[in-house]
Amino acid sequence: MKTLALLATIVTGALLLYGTRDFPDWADPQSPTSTHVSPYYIEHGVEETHAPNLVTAVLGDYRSYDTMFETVVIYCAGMVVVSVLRRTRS
Amino acid sequence: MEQVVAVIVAKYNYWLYVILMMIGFYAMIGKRNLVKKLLGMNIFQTAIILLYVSTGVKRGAGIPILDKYEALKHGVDVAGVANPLPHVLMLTAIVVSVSVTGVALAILLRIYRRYGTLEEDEILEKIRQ
Amino acid sequence: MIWQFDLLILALVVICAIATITVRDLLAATVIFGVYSFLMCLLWAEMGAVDVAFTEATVGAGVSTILFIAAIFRTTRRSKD
Amino acid sequence: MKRLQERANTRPAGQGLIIETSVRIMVPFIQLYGLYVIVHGHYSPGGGFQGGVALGASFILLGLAFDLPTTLERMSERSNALLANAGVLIFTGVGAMCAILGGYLLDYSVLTAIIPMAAAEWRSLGIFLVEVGVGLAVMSIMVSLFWDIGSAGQMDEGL
Repeated sequence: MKTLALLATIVTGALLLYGTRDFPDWADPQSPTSTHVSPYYIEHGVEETHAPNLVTAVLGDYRSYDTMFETVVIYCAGMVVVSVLRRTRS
Repeated sequence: MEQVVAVIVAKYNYWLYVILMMIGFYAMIGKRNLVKKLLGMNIFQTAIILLYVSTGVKRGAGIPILDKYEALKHGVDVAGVANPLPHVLMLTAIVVSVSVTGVALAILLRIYRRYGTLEEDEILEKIRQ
Repeated sequence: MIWQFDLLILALVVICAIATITVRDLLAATVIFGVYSFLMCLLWAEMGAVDVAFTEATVGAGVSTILFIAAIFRTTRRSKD
Repeated sequence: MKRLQERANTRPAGQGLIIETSVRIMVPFIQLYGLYVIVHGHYSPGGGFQGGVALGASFILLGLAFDLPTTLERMSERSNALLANAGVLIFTGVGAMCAILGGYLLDYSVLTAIIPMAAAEWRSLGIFLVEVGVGLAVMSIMVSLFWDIGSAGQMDEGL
Protein backbone atom coordinates (compact mmCIF):
# COMPACT_ATOMS: atom_id res chain seq x y z
CA MET A 1 0.00 0.00 0.00
CA LYS A 2 2.75 2.42 1.00
CA THR A 3 4.81 1.64 -2.10
CA LEU A 4 1.73 2.20 -4.24
CA ALA A 5 1.18 5.60 -2.60
CA LEU A 6 4.83 6.52 -3.08
CA LEU A 7 4.64 5.46 -6.72
CA ALA A 8 1.54 7.58 -7.34
CA THR A 9 3.19 10.55 -5.63
CA ILE A 10 6.36 10.24 -7.66
CA VAL A 11 4.47 9.93 -10.95
CA THR A 12 2.35 13.00 -10.15
CA GLY A 13 5.41 14.96 -9.06
CA ALA A 14 7.32 14.02 -12.19
CA LEU A 15 4.41 15.17 -14.37
CA LEU A 16 4.28 18.48 -12.53
CA LEU A 17 8.04 18.95 -12.76
CA TYR A 18 7.74 18.35 -16.50
CA GLY A 19 4.97 20.95 -16.57
CA THR A 20 7.15 23.63 -14.98
CA ARG A 21 9.18 23.75 -18.22
CA ASP A 22 6.50 25.96 -19.75
CA PHE A 23 6.28 28.33 -16.81
CA PRO A 24 7.64 31.85 -17.21
CA ASP A 25 10.87 32.61 -15.37
CA TRP A 26 10.43 33.43 -11.72
CA ALA A 27 9.93 37.15 -10.94
CA ASP A 28 9.84 38.07 -14.61
CA PRO A 29 8.08 41.47 -15.01
CA GLN A 30 6.97 40.52 -18.54
CA SER A 31 5.21 37.30 -17.54
CA PRO A 32 1.56 36.95 -18.68
CA THR A 33 0.17 37.25 -15.15
CA SER A 34 1.69 40.72 -14.74
CA THR A 35 0.73 42.12 -18.12
CA HIS A 36 -2.97 41.39 -18.69
CA VAL A 37 -5.49 42.37 -16.00
CA SER A 38 -3.55 43.70 -13.05
CA PRO A 39 -2.01 46.85 -14.69
CA TYR A 40 -5.53 48.31 -14.80
CA TYR A 41 -5.97 47.76 -11.07
CA ILE A 42 -2.58 49.26 -10.26
CA GLU A 43 -3.05 52.31 -12.48
CA HIS A 44 -6.67 53.20 -11.72
CA GLY A 45 -7.23 51.59 -8.32
CA VAL A 46 -6.32 54.56 -6.17
CA GLU A 47 -8.16 57.22 -8.15
CA GLU A 48 -11.31 55.12 -8.55
CA THR A 49 -11.66 53.80 -5.00
CA HIS A 50 -9.47 56.10 -2.83
CA ALA A 51 -7.97 53.06 -1.11
CA PRO A 52 -4.14 53.13 -1.19
CA ASN A 53 -3.93 49.45 -0.21
CA LEU A 54 -4.55 47.90 -3.61
CA VAL A 55 -5.33 44.49 -2.13
CA THR A 56 -8.22 45.97 -0.16
CA ALA A 57 -9.39 47.89 -3.21
CA VAL A 58 -9.51 44.77 -5.37
CA LEU A 59 -10.94 42.63 -2.56
CA GLY A 60 -13.70 45.01 -1.58
CA ASP A 61 -14.61 46.69 -4.82
CA TYR A 62 -13.54 45.10 -8.09
CA ARG A 63 -13.91 41.51 -6.89
CA SER A 64 -16.44 41.97 -4.12
CA TYR A 65 -18.77 39.39 -5.66
CA ASP A 66 -16.04 36.84 -4.98
CA THR A 67 -15.65 38.04 -1.39
CA MET A 68 -19.40 38.03 -0.79
CA PHE A 69 -19.80 34.36 -1.54
CA GLU A 70 -16.62 33.60 0.32
CA THR A 71 -18.24 35.10 3.43
CA VAL A 72 -21.26 32.90 2.74
CA VAL A 73 -18.94 29.88 2.55
CA ILE A 74 -17.48 30.67 5.99
CA TYR A 75 -20.99 31.13 7.37
CA CYS A 76 -22.04 27.75 5.95
CA ALA A 77 -18.96 26.13 7.51
CA GLY A 78 -19.93 27.46 10.93
CA MET A 79 -23.49 26.23 10.56
CA VAL A 80 -22.31 22.79 9.39
CA VAL A 81 -19.98 22.39 12.37
CA VAL A 82 -22.78 23.31 14.77
CA SER A 83 -25.23 20.90 13.16
CA VAL A 84 -22.76 18.01 12.87
CA LEU A 85 -21.31 18.20 16.36
CA ARG A 86 -23.84 19.73 18.73
CA ARG A 87 -25.65 17.34 21.07
CA THR A 88 -29.09 18.33 22.24
CA ARG A 89 -29.29 18.69 26.00
CA SER A 90 -31.68 16.15 27.45
CA MET B 1 26.73 25.10 -18.68
CA GLU B 2 25.58 28.70 -18.36
CA GLN B 3 22.27 27.72 -19.87
CA VAL B 4 21.76 25.05 -17.20
CA VAL B 5 22.52 27.56 -14.42
CA ALA B 6 20.09 30.06 -15.95
CA VAL B 7 17.36 27.41 -16.05
CA ILE B 8 18.03 26.46 -12.42
CA VAL B 9 17.92 30.08 -11.22
CA ALA B 10 14.70 30.73 -13.12
CA LYS B 11 12.87 27.57 -12.02
CA TYR B 12 14.23 26.36 -8.64
CA ASN B 13 11.27 27.88 -6.80
CA TYR B 14 8.73 25.92 -8.81
CA TRP B 15 10.62 22.70 -8.19
CA LEU B 16 10.58 23.26 -4.44
CA TYR B 17 6.84 23.96 -4.56
CA VAL B 18 6.32 20.69 -6.39
CA ILE B 19 8.33 18.89 -3.69
CA LEU B 20 6.16 20.47 -0.97
CA MET B 21 3.06 19.41 -2.84
CA MET B 22 4.39 15.85 -3.15
CA ILE B 23 4.95 15.70 0.63
CA GLY B 24 1.35 16.77 1.26
CA PHE B 25 0.00 14.36 -1.37
CA TYR B 26 1.90 11.42 0.08
CA ALA B 27 0.59 12.23 3.56
CA MET B 28 -2.95 12.33 2.17
CA ILE B 29 -2.88 8.96 0.43
CA GLY B 30 -0.12 7.03 2.24
CA LYS B 31 -0.71 7.71 5.94
CA ARG B 32 -3.30 5.76 7.91
CA ASN B 33 -4.04 8.30 10.64
CA LEU B 34 -6.85 10.73 9.83
CA VAL B 35 -5.24 13.74 11.56
CA LYS B 36 -2.07 13.10 9.56
CA LYS B 37 -4.16 13.12 6.38
CA LEU B 38 -5.61 16.47 7.42
CA LEU B 39 -2.16 17.94 8.08
CA GLY B 40 -1.13 16.69 4.65
CA MET B 41 -4.14 18.42 3.10
CA ASN B 42 -3.10 21.67 4.77
CA ILE B 43 0.46 21.33 3.44
CA PHE B 44 -0.95 20.67 -0.05
CA GLN B 45 -3.09 23.81 0.17
CA THR B 46 -0.20 25.99 1.30
CA ALA B 47 1.96 24.69 -1.54
CA ILE B 48 -0.68 25.68 -4.09
CA ILE B 49 -1.18 29.09 -2.46
CA LEU B 50 2.59 29.56 -2.52
CA LEU B 51 2.66 28.85 -6.26
CA TYR B 52 -0.06 31.42 -6.89
CA VAL B 53 1.53 34.12 -4.72
CA SER B 54 4.88 33.60 -6.36
CA THR B 55 3.40 34.41 -9.78
CA GLY B 56 2.71 37.93 -8.52
CA VAL B 57 6.35 38.68 -7.76
CA LYS B 58 8.12 41.14 -10.02
CA ARG B 59 11.84 41.77 -9.94
CA GLY B 60 12.59 45.05 -8.15
CA ALA B 61 8.98 45.85 -7.28
CA GLY B 62 7.59 47.08 -3.97
CA ILE B 63 4.57 46.03 -1.94
CA PRO B 64 1.09 46.91 -3.32
CA ILE B 65 0.40 49.73 -0.83
CA LEU B 66 0.79 53.14 -2.41
CA ASP B 67 1.03 56.73 -1.25
CA LYS B 68 -2.45 58.13 -1.87
CA TYR B 69 -1.71 61.77 -2.71
CA GLU B 70 1.42 60.91 -4.65
CA ALA B 71 -0.58 58.41 -6.74
CA LEU B 72 -3.47 60.82 -7.31
CA LYS B 73 -1.13 63.61 -8.43
CA HIS B 74 1.47 61.83 -10.51
CA GLY B 75 0.04 58.46 -11.40
CA VAL B 76 1.57 55.06 -10.69
CA ASP B 77 4.47 53.21 -12.28
CA VAL B 78 3.14 49.73 -13.02
CA ALA B 79 6.56 48.06 -12.99
CA GLY B 80 7.27 49.29 -9.45
CA VAL B 81 4.31 47.60 -7.75
CA ALA B 82 3.81 43.88 -7.19
CA ASN B 83 0.79 42.26 -8.83
CA PRO B 84 -2.11 42.47 -6.31
CA LEU B 85 -4.49 40.07 -8.06
CA PRO B 86 -2.96 36.72 -6.89
CA HIS B 87 -2.76 38.14 -3.36
CA VAL B 88 -6.51 38.81 -3.33
CA LEU B 89 -7.43 35.39 -4.67
CA MET B 90 -5.18 33.60 -2.19
CA LEU B 91 -6.38 35.74 0.74
CA THR B 92 -9.84 34.27 0.29
CA ALA B 93 -8.35 30.79 -0.26
CA ILE B 94 -6.55 30.86 3.11
CA VAL B 95 -9.69 31.80 5.02
CA VAL B 96 -11.67 29.11 3.21
CA SER B 97 -8.94 26.60 4.07
CA VAL B 98 -9.40 27.22 7.80
CA SER B 99 -13.15 26.70 7.54
CA VAL B 100 -12.54 23.48 5.58
CA THR B 101 -10.21 22.39 8.38
CA GLY B 102 -12.93 23.15 10.93
CA VAL B 103 -15.54 21.07 9.11
CA ALA B 104 -13.08 18.21 8.66
CA LEU B 105 -12.20 18.24 12.36
CA ALA B 106 -15.89 18.19 13.26
CA ILE B 107 -16.43 15.10 11.09
CA LEU B 108 -13.31 13.55 12.64
CA LEU B 109 -14.64 14.08 16.17
CA ARG B 110 -17.88 12.48 15.08
CA ILE B 111 -15.96 9.46 13.75
CA TYR B 112 -14.07 9.17 17.03
CA ARG B 113 -17.32 9.30 18.98
CA ARG B 114 -18.73 6.44 16.90
CA TYR B 115 -15.71 4.13 16.49
CA GLY B 116 -13.31 5.13 19.25
CA THR B 117 -10.26 5.32 16.99
CA LEU B 118 -8.67 7.50 14.33
CA GLU B 119 -6.75 4.82 12.44
CA GLU B 120 -8.19 4.11 9.03
CA ASP B 121 -7.64 0.32 9.03
CA GLU B 122 -9.20 -0.14 12.48
CA ILE B 123 -12.24 1.86 11.41
CA LEU B 124 -12.61 -0.33 8.31
CA GLU B 125 -12.26 -3.42 10.52
CA LYS B 126 -15.05 -2.19 12.79
CA ILE B 127 -17.31 -1.36 9.84
CA ARG B 128 -16.90 -4.89 8.46
CA GLN B 129 -17.93 -6.56 11.72
CA MET C 1 12.91 39.72 -3.03
CA ILE C 2 16.35 38.51 -1.90
CA TRP C 3 17.10 35.07 -3.27
CA GLN C 4 19.42 34.02 -0.41
CA PHE C 5 16.65 34.51 2.15
CA ASP C 6 14.23 32.85 -0.21
CA LEU C 7 16.32 29.71 -0.58
CA LEU C 8 17.05 29.48 3.16
CA ILE C 9 13.40 29.82 4.20
CA LEU C 10 12.27 27.38 1.49
CA ALA C 11 14.75 24.76 2.75
CA LEU C 12 13.47 25.21 6.31
CA VAL C 13 9.88 24.94 5.08
CA VAL C 14 10.57 21.64 3.32
CA ILE C 15 12.30 20.28 6.44
CA CYS C 16 9.33 21.30 8.60
CA ALA C 17 6.88 19.67 6.18
CA ILE C 18 8.79 16.38 6.25
CA ALA C 19 8.97 16.52 10.06
CA THR C 20 5.23 17.19 10.29
CA ILE C 21 4.29 14.00 8.48
CA THR C 22 6.93 11.72 10.04
CA VAL C 23 6.56 12.53 13.76
CA ARG C 24 4.42 9.92 15.53
CA ASP C 25 3.07 12.13 18.30
CA LEU C 26 0.14 14.07 16.87
CA LEU C 27 0.55 17.02 19.27
CA ALA C 28 4.18 17.42 18.24
CA ALA C 29 3.16 17.19 14.57
CA THR C 30 0.63 19.98 15.11
CA VAL C 31 3.16 22.24 16.81
CA ILE C 32 5.65 21.65 13.98
CA PHE C 33 2.84 22.53 11.60
CA GLY C 34 2.50 25.87 13.44
CA VAL C 35 6.21 26.49 12.86
CA TYR C 36 5.67 25.61 9.20
CA SER C 37 2.89 28.19 8.98
CA PHE C 38 5.03 30.92 10.49
CA LEU C 39 7.90 30.15 8.11
CA MET C 40 5.41 30.30 5.24
CA CYS C 41 4.25 33.69 6.54
CA LEU C 42 7.88 34.89 6.55
CA LEU C 43 8.28 33.66 2.97
CA TRP C 44 5.23 35.60 1.79
CA ALA C 45 6.30 38.77 3.60
CA GLU C 46 9.63 38.42 1.82
CA MET C 47 7.84 38.04 -1.54
CA GLY C 48 6.00 41.36 -1.00
CA ALA C 49 2.55 39.89 -0.23
CA VAL C 50 2.08 41.58 3.15
CA ASP C 51 -1.68 41.01 3.33
CA VAL C 52 -1.35 37.29 2.64
CA ALA C 53 1.44 37.05 5.23
CA PHE C 54 -0.73 38.77 7.83
CA THR C 55 -3.64 36.46 7.09
CA GLU C 56 -1.46 33.37 7.33
CA ALA C 57 0.00 34.57 10.65
CA THR C 58 -3.44 35.04 12.19
CA VAL C 59 -5.42 32.29 10.48
CA GLY C 60 -2.95 29.53 9.65
CA ALA C 61 -0.62 29.74 12.61
CA GLY C 62 -3.13 30.97 15.17
CA VAL C 63 -6.65 29.65 14.79
CA SER C 64 -5.89 26.57 12.71
CA THR C 65 -3.29 25.28 15.19
CA ILE C 66 -5.66 25.88 18.10
CA LEU C 67 -8.43 23.96 16.33
CA PHE C 68 -6.10 21.01 15.70
CA ILE C 69 -4.93 21.00 19.33
CA ALA C 70 -8.54 21.16 20.56
CA ALA C 71 -9.49 18.18 18.38
CA ILE C 72 -6.45 16.19 19.56
CA PHE C 73 -7.29 16.91 23.21
CA ARG C 74 -10.78 15.57 22.60
CA THR C 75 -9.55 12.41 20.84
CA THR C 76 -6.13 10.81 21.16
CA ARG C 77 -2.59 11.98 20.55
CA ARG C 78 -1.14 8.61 19.61
CA SER C 79 -0.74 7.59 16.00
CA LYS C 80 0.59 4.44 14.43
CA ASP C 81 2.47 6.03 11.56
CA MET D 1 -15.10 41.13 36.53
CA LYS D 2 -16.23 40.51 40.10
CA ARG D 3 -16.76 36.85 39.42
CA LEU D 4 -13.33 36.55 37.88
CA GLN D 5 -11.73 38.08 40.96
CA GLU D 6 -13.63 35.68 43.20
CA ARG D 7 -12.45 32.76 41.13
CA ALA D 8 -8.89 34.00 41.28
CA ASN D 9 -9.17 34.31 45.06
CA THR D 10 -10.54 30.83 45.62
CA ARG D 11 -7.97 29.08 43.47
CA PRO D 12 -4.51 28.28 44.81
CA ALA D 13 -1.85 30.66 43.57
CA GLY D 14 0.43 29.26 40.91
CA GLN D 15 0.70 28.90 37.19
CA GLY D 16 -3.03 29.35 36.64
CA LEU D 17 -3.13 32.65 38.49
CA ILE D 18 -0.32 34.15 36.41
CA ILE D 19 -1.90 33.05 33.13
CA GLU D 20 -5.38 34.24 34.10
CA THR D 21 -4.20 37.66 35.28
CA SER D 22 -2.05 38.30 32.22
CA VAL D 23 -4.82 37.16 29.87
CA ARG D 24 -7.28 39.45 31.63
CA ILE D 25 -4.94 42.38 31.01
CA MET D 26 -4.16 41.39 27.40
CA VAL D 27 -7.65 40.74 26.05
CA PRO D 28 -8.87 44.39 25.76
CA PHE D 29 -5.72 45.36 23.89
CA ILE D 30 -6.11 42.45 21.48
CA GLN D 31 -9.68 43.54 20.78
CA LEU D 32 -8.60 47.14 20.26
CA TYR D 33 -5.93 45.94 17.84
CA GLY D 34 -8.49 43.86 15.96
CA LEU D 35 -10.77 46.87 15.55
CA TYR D 36 -7.80 48.96 14.41
CA VAL D 37 -6.89 46.35 11.80
CA ILE D 38 -10.46 46.33 10.43
CA VAL D 39 -10.81 50.13 10.33
CA HIS D 40 -7.33 50.87 9.03
CA GLY D 41 -7.48 48.29 6.25
CA HIS D 42 -7.43 50.97 3.55
CA TYR D 43 -4.04 52.34 4.48
CA SER D 44 -2.06 49.41 5.85
CA PRO D 45 -2.05 45.63 5.58
CA GLY D 46 -5.20 44.29 7.15
CA GLY D 47 -8.90 44.22 6.57
CA GLY D 48 -11.98 42.31 7.51
CA PHE D 49 -10.53 38.81 7.55
CA GLN D 50 -7.45 39.55 9.62
CA GLY D 51 -9.19 41.87 12.07
CA GLY D 52 -12.09 39.47 12.48
CA VAL D 53 -9.75 36.61 13.23
CA ALA D 54 -7.86 38.77 15.76
CA LEU D 55 -11.14 39.68 17.47
CA GLY D 56 -12.14 36.02 17.56
CA ALA D 57 -8.70 35.05 18.87
CA SER D 58 -9.24 37.26 21.91
CA PHE D 59 -12.30 35.21 22.88
CA ILE D 60 -10.45 31.98 22.10
CA LEU D 61 -7.63 33.10 24.40
CA LEU D 62 -10.17 33.76 27.14
CA GLY D 63 -11.56 30.27 26.62
CA LEU D 64 -8.09 28.71 26.77
CA ALA D 65 -6.98 30.50 29.94
CA PHE D 66 -10.28 30.18 31.82
CA ASP D 67 -12.95 27.77 30.67
CA LEU D 68 -15.88 27.78 28.30
CA PRO D 69 -18.59 29.18 30.63
CA THR D 70 -16.44 32.29 31.20
CA THR D 71 -16.39 32.88 27.46
CA LEU D 72 -20.13 32.29 27.30
CA GLU D 73 -20.56 34.92 29.99
CA ARG D 74 -18.72 37.48 27.89
CA MET D 75 -20.51 36.58 24.67
CA SER D 76 -23.62 34.46 24.79
CA GLU D 77 -24.42 31.91 22.13
CA ARG D 78 -27.43 33.91 21.02
CA SER D 79 -25.47 37.14 20.48
CA ASN D 80 -22.76 35.18 18.69
CA ALA D 81 -25.27 33.77 16.22
CA LEU D 82 -26.81 37.22 15.88
CA LEU D 83 -23.42 38.74 15.00
CA ALA D 84 -22.71 36.06 12.39
CA ASN D 85 -26.05 36.68 10.72
CA ALA D 86 -25.56 40.45 10.97
CA GLY D 87 -22.17 40.24 9.27
CA VAL D 88 -23.45 38.30 6.27
CA LEU D 89 -26.55 40.49 6.10
CA ILE D 90 -24.50 43.72 6.11
CA PHE D 91 -22.47 42.46 3.17
CA THR D 92 -25.38 41.22 1.10
CA GLY D 93 -27.52 44.17 2.19
CA VAL D 94 -25.02 46.73 0.92
CA GLY D 95 -24.83 44.79 -2.33
CA ALA D 96 -28.59 44.58 -2.66
CA MET D 97 -28.96 48.28 -1.81
CA CYS D 98 -26.75 49.13 -4.80
CA ALA D 99 -28.93 46.96 -7.03
CA ILE D 100 -32.15 48.51 -5.68
CA LEU D 101 -30.88 52.04 -6.34
CA GLY D 102 -30.42 51.22 -9.99
CA GLY D 103 -26.79 50.17 -10.35
CA TYR D 104 -25.08 46.83 -10.63
CA LEU D 105 -24.83 44.50 -7.66
CA LEU D 106 -22.09 45.79 -5.30
CA ASP D 107 -21.37 48.89 -7.43
CA TYR D 108 -21.05 51.33 -4.55
CA SER D 109 -20.93 54.50 -6.64
CA VAL D 110 -24.74 54.57 -7.09
CA LEU D 111 -25.10 55.03 -3.32
CA THR D 112 -24.52 58.77 -3.89
CA ALA D 113 -28.32 58.96 -3.99
CA ILE D 114 -28.39 58.43 -0.19
CA ILE D 115 -25.67 60.81 0.95
CA PRO D 116 -24.31 63.12 -1.77
CA MET D 117 -20.57 62.52 -1.91
CA ALA D 118 -18.11 61.98 -4.73
CA ALA D 119 -18.36 58.56 -6.38
CA ALA D 120 -14.81 57.61 -5.43
CA GLU D 121 -15.46 58.57 -1.79
CA TRP D 122 -18.56 56.38 -1.76
CA ARG D 123 -16.61 53.47 -3.15
CA SER D 124 -14.09 53.90 -0.32
CA LEU D 125 -16.91 54.00 2.25
CA GLY D 126 -18.59 50.99 0.64
CA ILE D 127 -15.39 48.98 0.99
CA PHE D 128 -15.32 49.96 4.67
CA LEU D 129 -18.93 48.85 5.26
CA VAL D 130 -18.28 45.54 3.56
CA GLU D 131 -15.13 44.95 5.61
CA VAL D 132 -17.08 45.51 8.83
CA GLY D 133 -19.57 42.85 7.73
CA VAL D 134 -16.79 40.39 6.87
CA GLY D 135 -15.08 41.06 10.22
CA LEU D 136 -18.24 40.40 12.25
CA ALA D 137 -19.01 37.17 10.37
CA VAL D 138 -15.46 35.82 10.58
CA MET D 139 -15.17 36.67 14.29
CA SER D 140 -18.30 34.87 15.36
CA ILE D 141 -17.70 31.86 13.14
CA MET D 142 -14.17 31.40 14.50
CA VAL D 143 -15.45 31.61 18.10
CA SER D 144 -18.23 29.15 17.31
CA LEU D 145 -15.77 26.70 15.69
CA PHE D 146 -13.60 26.82 18.81
CA TRP D 147 -16.55 26.30 21.14
CA ASP D 148 -17.83 23.29 19.25
CA ILE D 149 -14.54 21.55 18.56
CA GLY D 150 -13.02 22.36 21.97
CA SER D 151 -15.92 20.83 23.86
CA ALA D 152 -16.84 18.10 21.33
CA GLY D 153 -20.29 19.62 20.92
CA GLN D 154 -21.33 19.48 24.58
CA MET D 155 -20.68 23.13 25.48
CA ASP D 156 -19.81 22.22 29.08
CA GLU D 157 -16.20 22.61 30.16
CA GLY D 158 -14.16 23.42 27.12
CA LEU D 159 -10.47 22.62 26.92
